[in-house]
Amino acid sequence: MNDKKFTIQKEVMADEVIVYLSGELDLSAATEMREDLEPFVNQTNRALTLNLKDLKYIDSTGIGIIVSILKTRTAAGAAFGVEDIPAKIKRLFDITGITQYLRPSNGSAERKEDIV
Amino acid sequence: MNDKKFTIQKEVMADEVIVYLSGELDLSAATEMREDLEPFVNQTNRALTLNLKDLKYIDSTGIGIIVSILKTRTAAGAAFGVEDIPAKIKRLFDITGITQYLRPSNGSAERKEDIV
Amino acid sequence: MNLQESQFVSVRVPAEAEFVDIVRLTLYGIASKWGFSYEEIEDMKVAVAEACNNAVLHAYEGMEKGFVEVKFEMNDGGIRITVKDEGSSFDYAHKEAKAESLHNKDLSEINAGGLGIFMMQALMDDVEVHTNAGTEVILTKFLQRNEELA
Amino acid sequence: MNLQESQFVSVRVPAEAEFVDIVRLTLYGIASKWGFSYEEIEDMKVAVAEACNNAVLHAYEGMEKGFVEVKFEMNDGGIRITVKDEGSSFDYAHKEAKAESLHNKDLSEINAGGLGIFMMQALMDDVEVHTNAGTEVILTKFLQRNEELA
Ligand SMILES: Nc1ncnc2c1ncn2[C@@H]1O[C@H](COP(=O)(O)OP(=O)(O)O)[C@@H](O)[C@H]1O
Ligand SMILES: Nc1ncnc2c1ncn2[C@@H]1O[C@H](COP(=O)(O)OP(=O)(O)O)[C@@H](O)[C@H]1O
Repeated sequence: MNDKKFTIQKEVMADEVIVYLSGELDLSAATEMREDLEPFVNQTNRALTLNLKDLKYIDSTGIGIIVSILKTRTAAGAAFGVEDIPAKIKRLFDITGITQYLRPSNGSAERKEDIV
Repeated sequence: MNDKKFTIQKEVMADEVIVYLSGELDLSAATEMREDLEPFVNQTNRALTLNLKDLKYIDSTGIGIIVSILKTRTAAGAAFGVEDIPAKIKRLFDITGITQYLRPSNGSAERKEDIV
Repeated sequence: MNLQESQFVSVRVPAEAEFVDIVRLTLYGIASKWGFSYEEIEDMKVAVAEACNNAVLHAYEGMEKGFVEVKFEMNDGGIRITVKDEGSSFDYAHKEAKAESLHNKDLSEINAGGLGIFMMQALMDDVEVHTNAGTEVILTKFLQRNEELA
Repeated sequence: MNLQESQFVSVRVPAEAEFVDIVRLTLYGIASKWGFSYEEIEDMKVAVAEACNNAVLHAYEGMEKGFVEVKFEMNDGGIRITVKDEGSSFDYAHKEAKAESLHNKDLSEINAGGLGIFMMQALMDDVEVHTNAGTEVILTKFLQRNEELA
């Protein structure tokens, strides 16, 4: 099976990891994403940020993964945020009600201040 | 049925008509193309040029239409040419053997000299 | 409109995660041909994928993986999409009663699953489920017509 | 490779010109998933469309329009695409003997039709036609593997 329709890129910094998701996050991408992110989800000393700028598709599978990361991070008292959410993905976050729990993480907020 | 997948645009000049085909020229587009071009195919006082720059797909249906235009124009002694043929369309013209009959029309050659 | 009503397109894929995108692609082709907007198509893509995901994940548990068949029918009112598997049945009325969003919930109460049926209902105009032999999910989206055409 | 061999995807559309693009779209999804190159996919698109066009134009002449069903199967060697209609049969051996390109012909000898079977043969690695009940065209394209994978 060729033709990567979903890719994950990571920018690892001293106190933050930014994970760039692009393409289609569907059931066929779920296992890869869970396994790939697990170590970073469990690293509570670094803020974790998901950047969704290039995400083209998500369904309840992907939303479920985000919910589970959110729960793990919250339970561990570790920073977690989601940024650059495209309108069509935001609409699904609103419908499911996950929006209320998502804000850019502290790490990402500082990063932005640094740049501006 | 919405979503135009094939479009025809015409540039009508004193002694030449350039017909720009774009999108997918398949069986579902054949009748429209035949009817739309018929008056120009029959006008022997003007050179007729098909510009294929934006053509994304053709099969034996479209090649058949071009062959039939070619025969009508040749029988009437009227200028006919095909220009800007994308590589993937050219490959099908070569395979079927229609390439040998296709050259930019006189009209189009003069037009190009004018511009350069 | 008799002709239109009897026309349908169907696509059949193995009940495996990597084939669900083929169903989305076919849906895209059909729905744009039939005049749905980009936003409507995106909604339908997710709803149909939720039904396919359920067939992939739940229908053939503990038995040999079968197929998912998706049928697209257009009639005057809209598109009717039937997602069918030949797996084990389940109590839809019970699951539907539990289908809800995460609104008004505390983070500690929510879990990562159980959004599929809710999403189908939120994204389509009508959802019907038959669980006689395997599962048949019937998703309907009405076609919004322009004023001029009405 | 047993699992792979038994896997197939199929799509069924009305035998009408405006549905042939749905078959091309499904082919694109499947063939790119199964590792074919852009050029190979373009060739297959045309070959499959030729078979579908014939079903649309010739199979149901003088009777009620039926369906075209296209089945995609992957095995170790390549992809096997079966295009099937339930229309009237025809003498394939006779038509195949006449299938040829326009090379070495004078313009006055050529006519606008009759290129379909020739194109399928030129664009695929193998073409087989059964005309027992309706027509079944079986198109095969071998998968070119990288050196490293061989
Ligand atoms: N096609 C199906 N075959 C068998 N069981 C199903 C099917 N679709 C749904 N179900 C059952 O309904 C439950 C709820 O489905 P859903 O709301 O999509 O959430 P989730 O799939 O995340 O559990 C599933 O967990 C499963 O038990
Ligand atoms: N599916 C089919 N059902 C019935 N007849 C067919 C079918 N496919 C091909 N034929 C016959 O074979 C002939 C040759 O087909 P082809 O080479 O594709 O050229 P064309 O379609 O332009 O005539 C057709 O004219 C038709 O008589």
